[in-house]
Amino acid sequence: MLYLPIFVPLIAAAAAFFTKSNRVRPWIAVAGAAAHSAIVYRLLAFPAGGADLSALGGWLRLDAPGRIVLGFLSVLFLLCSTYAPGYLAMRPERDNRVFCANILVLSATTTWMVLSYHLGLMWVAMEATTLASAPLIYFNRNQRSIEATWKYLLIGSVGIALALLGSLFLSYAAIKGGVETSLLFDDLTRVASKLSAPWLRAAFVLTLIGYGTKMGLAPMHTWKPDAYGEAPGLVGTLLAGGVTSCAFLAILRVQRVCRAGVEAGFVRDILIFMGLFSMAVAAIFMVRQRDFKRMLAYSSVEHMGILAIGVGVGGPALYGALLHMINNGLTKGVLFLSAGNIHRAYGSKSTDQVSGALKRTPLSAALFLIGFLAITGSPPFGPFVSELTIVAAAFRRGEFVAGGLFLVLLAVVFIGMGGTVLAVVQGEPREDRPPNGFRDHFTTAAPIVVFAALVLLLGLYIPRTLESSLREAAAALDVKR
Amino acid sequence: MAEWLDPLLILALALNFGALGVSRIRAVVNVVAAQGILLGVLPLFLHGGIGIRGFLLVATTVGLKGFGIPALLLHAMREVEIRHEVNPVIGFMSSLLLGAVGTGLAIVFARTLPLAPEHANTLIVPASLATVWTGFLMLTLRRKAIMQVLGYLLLENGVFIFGLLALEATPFLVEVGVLLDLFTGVFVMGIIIHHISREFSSTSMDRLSELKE
Amino acid sequence: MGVDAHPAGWFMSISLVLWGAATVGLSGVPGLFSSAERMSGQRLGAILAVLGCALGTAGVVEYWRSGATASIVAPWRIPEGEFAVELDGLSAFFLVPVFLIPLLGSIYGLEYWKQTERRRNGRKLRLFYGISTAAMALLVVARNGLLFLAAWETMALSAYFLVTTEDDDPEAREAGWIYLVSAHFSTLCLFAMFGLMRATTGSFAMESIGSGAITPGMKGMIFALALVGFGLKAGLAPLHVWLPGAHAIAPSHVSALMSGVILKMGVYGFIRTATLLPSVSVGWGAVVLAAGAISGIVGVVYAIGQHDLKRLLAYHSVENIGIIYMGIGLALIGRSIGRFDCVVLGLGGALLHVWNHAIFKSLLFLSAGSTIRATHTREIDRLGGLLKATPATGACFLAGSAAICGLPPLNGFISELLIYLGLFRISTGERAASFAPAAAGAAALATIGALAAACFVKAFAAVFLGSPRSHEGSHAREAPAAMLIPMIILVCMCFMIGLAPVSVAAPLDRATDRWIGAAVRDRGRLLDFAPLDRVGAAAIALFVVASIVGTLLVYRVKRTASRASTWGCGYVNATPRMQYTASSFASPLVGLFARMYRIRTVRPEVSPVFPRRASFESETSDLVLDGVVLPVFRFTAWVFSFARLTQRGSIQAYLFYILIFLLILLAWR
Amino acid sequence: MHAIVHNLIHIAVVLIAPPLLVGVINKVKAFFAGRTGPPLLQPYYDIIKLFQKGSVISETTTWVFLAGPPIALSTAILVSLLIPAAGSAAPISFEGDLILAAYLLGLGRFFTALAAMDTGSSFEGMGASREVTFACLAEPAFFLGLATTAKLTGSLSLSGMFGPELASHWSSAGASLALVFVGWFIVALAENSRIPFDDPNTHLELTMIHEVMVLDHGGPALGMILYGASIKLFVFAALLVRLATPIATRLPIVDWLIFGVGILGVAALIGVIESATARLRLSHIPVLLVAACLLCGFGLILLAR
Repeated sequence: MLYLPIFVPLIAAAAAFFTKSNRVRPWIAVAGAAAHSAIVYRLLAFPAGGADLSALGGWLRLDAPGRIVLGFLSVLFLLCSTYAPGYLAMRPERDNRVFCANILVLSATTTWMVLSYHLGLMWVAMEATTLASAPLIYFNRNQRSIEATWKYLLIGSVGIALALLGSLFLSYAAIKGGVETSLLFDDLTRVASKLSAPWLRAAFVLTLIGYGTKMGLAPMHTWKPDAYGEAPGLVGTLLAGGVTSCAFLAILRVQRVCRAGVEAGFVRDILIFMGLFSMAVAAIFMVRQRDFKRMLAYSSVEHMGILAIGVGVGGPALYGALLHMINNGLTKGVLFLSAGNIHRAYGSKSTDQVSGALKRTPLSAALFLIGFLAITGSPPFGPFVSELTIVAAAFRRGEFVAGGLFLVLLAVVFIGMGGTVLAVVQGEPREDRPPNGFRDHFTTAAPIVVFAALVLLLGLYIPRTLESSLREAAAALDVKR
Repeated sequence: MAEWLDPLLILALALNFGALGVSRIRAVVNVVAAQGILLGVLPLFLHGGIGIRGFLLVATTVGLKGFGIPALLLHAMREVEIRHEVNPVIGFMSSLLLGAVGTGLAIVFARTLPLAPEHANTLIVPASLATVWTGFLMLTLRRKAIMQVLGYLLLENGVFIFGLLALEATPFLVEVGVLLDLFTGVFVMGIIIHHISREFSSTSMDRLSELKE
Repeated sequence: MGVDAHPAGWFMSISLVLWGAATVGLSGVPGLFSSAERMSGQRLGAILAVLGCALGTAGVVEYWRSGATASIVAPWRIPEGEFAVELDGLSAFFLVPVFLIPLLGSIYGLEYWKQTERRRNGRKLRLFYGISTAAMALLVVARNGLLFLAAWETMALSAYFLVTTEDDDPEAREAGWIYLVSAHFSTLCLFAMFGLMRATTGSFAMESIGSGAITPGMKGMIFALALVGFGLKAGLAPLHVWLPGAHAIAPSHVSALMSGVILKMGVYGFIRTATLLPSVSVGWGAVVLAAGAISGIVGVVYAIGQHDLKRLLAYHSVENIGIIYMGIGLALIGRSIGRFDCVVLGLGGALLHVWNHAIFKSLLFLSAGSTIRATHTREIDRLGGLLKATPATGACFLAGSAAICGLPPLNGFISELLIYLGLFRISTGERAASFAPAAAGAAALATIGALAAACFVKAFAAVFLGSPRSHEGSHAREAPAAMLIPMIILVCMCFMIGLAPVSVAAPLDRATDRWIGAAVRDRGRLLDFAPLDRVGAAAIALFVVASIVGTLLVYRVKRTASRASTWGCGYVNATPRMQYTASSFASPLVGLFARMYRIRTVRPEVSPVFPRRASFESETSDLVLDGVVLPVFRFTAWVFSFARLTQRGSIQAYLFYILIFLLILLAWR
Repeated sequence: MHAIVHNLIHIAVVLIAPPLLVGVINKVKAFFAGRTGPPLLQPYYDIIKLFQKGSVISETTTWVFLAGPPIALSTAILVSLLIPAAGSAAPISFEGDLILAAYLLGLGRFFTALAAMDTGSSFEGMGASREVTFACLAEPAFFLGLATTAKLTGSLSLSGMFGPELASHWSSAGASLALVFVGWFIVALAENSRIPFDDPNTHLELTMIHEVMVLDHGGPALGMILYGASIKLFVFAALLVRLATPIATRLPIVDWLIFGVGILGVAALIGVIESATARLRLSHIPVLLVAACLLCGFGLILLAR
């Protein structure tokens, strides 16, 4: 059963790859994503008698955090793929064979990544995810996009190589500690207290840097503005919502092992430091950012920082962090896709050229504005709830300085981001940027509206099943000491 | 056979310096390939025997690191007819000096690490750290895209050396997966280098800094 | 879960309030689906708004009638969220302006912001007008931190869209942006505040915190965050930076809503938080009192220097918020030293001033709006003599001016009187710690009153008296009935509270109940400490005497007077341009407070022979905004811009960062 | 019964006596100038004559112009009923009447200034501007003084604050009260447009304050203004007298005598000052008013020891 969500998208990818028609292919992607969602729904809605599903001798396993991420990923991929036909229809000159196939492959590798319950296997899946997403960034086939792809690939690969070193350190920590372990996460956590502390610590640092590179924590984030800036909005969403969530899941699993070892304070401090550092870097670069897609990339860096802080604080903040992962991903969907539409309509993504989007593409611009308000933590949208949960948890756990800095940085981010967003949506379109025929269309707007509706929903009402799964996942990741 | 381990690792270290010191890209590729083959056979010299699984692994490693990947890179070079000089950011002597300092520090640092007794006297950890360091040097001090791929390979080699320590704990499937990923990664990088040279008519990274703040 | 505190149904006070809020919240929606070219959507919206506000007011009246605190608690499926609402005396008190001003504003908008004339933004304005009203109604009844924050931010954001109604105007965008940033800062302060309260009490429920349950440090932090967070929204100087621009640029009935009601939500939040916290030390009370006094003086001093009618009014909001905070500070001092008469008077005065300010400031903004509609300018020095062309508007503005200056027999006097009484009462006490701030507060309040009077003499005189100074001013026409009726209603309210102040005593006592507690309540109610009956009688006496004397004069003059031009001290060729301008009028006061402004003057060079046409300009800018906040922000952005040097596109550098960071973290202990 | 008689006397005095004060001042000034001066009752003659005259009204003006004088007069009358005169309480007295008194005067000032502005003349605008400016500085001094007496007597009504209770404090807090007296005297001079603040007799409109505001008023309106101004002067004089001699004997007649002598004394003092000093430069006026604030403030601080 667990193989299905991996292989079905792969089969669909093959089908897309061998389809001749540029028009039909996107619909195969939609079908693949729908099938994937159906399978995931089946997996989540009908759990096998309460126990986690597992396969391959426990190497593949759908645990509580995995269920959250997997469910979220399937929604993300489904919505993004429904955006694809409308988007690709506007780019008839481009061959979308690789694009459509790779979206499906990415869906498969991210699923694989989520299901991997073995330290090594997870690494392999993560690297596969990197490789699957690289061609997507190169969709535009110009100098800028190739530069972005190159940077994405090289920095990501170097980072992930460090994560491999970290994983090896972790296994060596077991050897040094004199314990036999299978490198399955449960086993590792069980024997964590016996692991050699210095190796465990180094392992944590390396895996954090490694998966942090994929997540986009500063200062490993440098590929992000380039990749997100040059990739189509659709790909930006998948990267900022999907791939980062996978990397986040990896960090969640590793930190649990390290926390269960002797280094809870160490893990907490480093994660909070990284989180705050990422937020600060993002904030600094967002101020007076002219390129609104790069700005979104920095926003992603910021939110990865928030996730890191949430995990660092631990306890009740874990719940907030998991919820925030979902909120951030969905809101990024709103932002990247609407920004993509605005980019299309103006042929530019710089505020020097773009203004008055509310007049040119009213729906996309309004959604962009809503996305901005949501992502900066304004009620009544989802991120508000999760951010407040994290802050409150930080205060509860006595992290007053971190909580305070968190809020200060949120304020700076708001100023930085707001300046750019408002410059884009308000005012009058420039005379020298005449309308190029792109208008809001049902196929390119409807998925964004759904994203926005979900973001609003999560700010007003969290379904009982989601709530209980989140609690379960937070409990599974938390380490009671 | 374990007594051969340290000399071989010293050889690997020497190859690191070779990679930093030679000026033609083709030569660097060959150095890295040689190191790949060397590392590929290292498991044979570990404490205790390795089973059939180990032989398979050795074969795959040698095949990919020693022949597959270098062939890919050389193919990419031929395709794009790039100029064959390394074109470093800082001079070869300085690179070598940095590499030497790093290697020395790695040896000193490795002494302070809490190693299991059976590993305490081998060069595995220092060699691993030094190779990772060399990889980073290549990545940050060389201009050509292909040199960075080679740097990445060196980095990966360093990780691989460390993997020797944890070989028994690492499942075969993972090892193969890692190698496959590496190969695919380099394959994709090769394709991109191809596109870079087509778009920019050079693979020097100086041209690849359009995207910036 | 889901249990009503009282056996009640749809007609329970709190339900009525919620229904009213929902109705008014949706009042802008029909407009979205009706033609932008026709009035039908706006008419339907106005009907819904009036209906909703009436329902809400009915809920408040029902609460006052029954006297029973009503609450609804329902599950709300977000973490630690709960749909907990309650209608108590304090909430009911604040609900009155929340429902009153939008009701009048919607009617006013029928003519002032006609859909047929404002096709581009009329629908947007009405949508957010309704939403912000509903959010405020929810805000004051919310009893869960998350619900409170959600309502708070909904209000703040809809207010942003209201400020930027005309978003093609760069000035509106600028003002809106400053507002939005301030609002967000305020929300973040509240995040921290509720986070700390959550850490103390273990839930987001807004319940009283026992004095044993909180450490003094925590209490101080929460209090400070409340002061800053809510102060930002209320526009307490020096946190007022957003206020003048936003109020000036918004459509006038929006300015009325913002100044009259939205600011008060900051006041409400602060009072509510202070209600939840156990008594704070005298020092905090003194800080609030001082903050209020400073805000009052800063506000009015800046108001005097303004050339823009609506900016002038906006700065007066800063002033009046200062007066309100003085009352709150007084009450805090009273509570911490056990002087409950001062709590009754201080809080009572502050709350009554909340009503009063809502009434007269809305009145002023609405009449300023009809002036602007008639003349198409906000420049005071371009206006003049409008009382002849627009007598009703002028009379309304005059009534508002007298009220805002705290002059009897109007409502502003009553609330200031209560605060004065409290200040004097405390200053007659023994404790030096409370005596000194109270006495200084009384003197400050007196100064504020005199300065406000000066300012409104300037404003009213320059706009409505004398002769028109420009072409725009001389072609004005009186506002239509839909605009005048709301203004006249507000004027009546000014007089009602001023002449019969006893009528507000009961709602005020209900509102201060929570602070005082039943045990102490028996010691006295507002009427026991404030002779409102006598004051009312005196006001009526004044009314009567003035009417008699006035009639006498008019009777004499009517028979004998002849008309001529103004005596020019011998000069006979005076033109309207030679009238004393508002700027000249204000100049002695501006000179006195010159250090508080940044004054920019452009002096003409006058050549001795054959002087050419020359002009003199002077402009006062806000020391806090233009002198501190904006430069600091610009400087920070400039410093930040250096960080960009680290990201110049070199992948080698990027990989180097990773290496460095790796080494740092590995060395981490 | 006693109270009613007292109140009737009070009302009669405050309505009839004020113009006499102006007469006394003028007489004192004339004495110092070595002139005979106008008769003591000249202000009465002026006011009566003005009430009988017709008036010329500017075409620029509106009803506000006509509203000024009656409101100024009626507020002054109302205030005069709030202040204690002789030993007993004022006809209207309640807790907080001091604030009502101050704000009633403010109301009168507000409308006088508006009426001035209604003419559209620069001169009257200047006067109005100065009037409201200086009021801003006089007001805090007035309130600080009030706070001092309130603190001493523990009462919040003028009748209580300036009642017999205050007398006992002259021995214990005499310095404070003396400071307040001096401060208030300055305020009284400023509020009533006396030298050194304003010279009612000058002929340069540019340098005047109060008089220039009423340039355009004539006939009954001017009469009302003059009458109101004299009542205001009386009010301030009464407060000063009660501050200095807050005594109440058992004999009302004695009380009234003391009060009358006191009032005349204040008027004479003003006359002396007007004769002995010159008008200040306009730019120096704020300094003097701030000094008055400081005096009253020191008076208050002395109590806080």
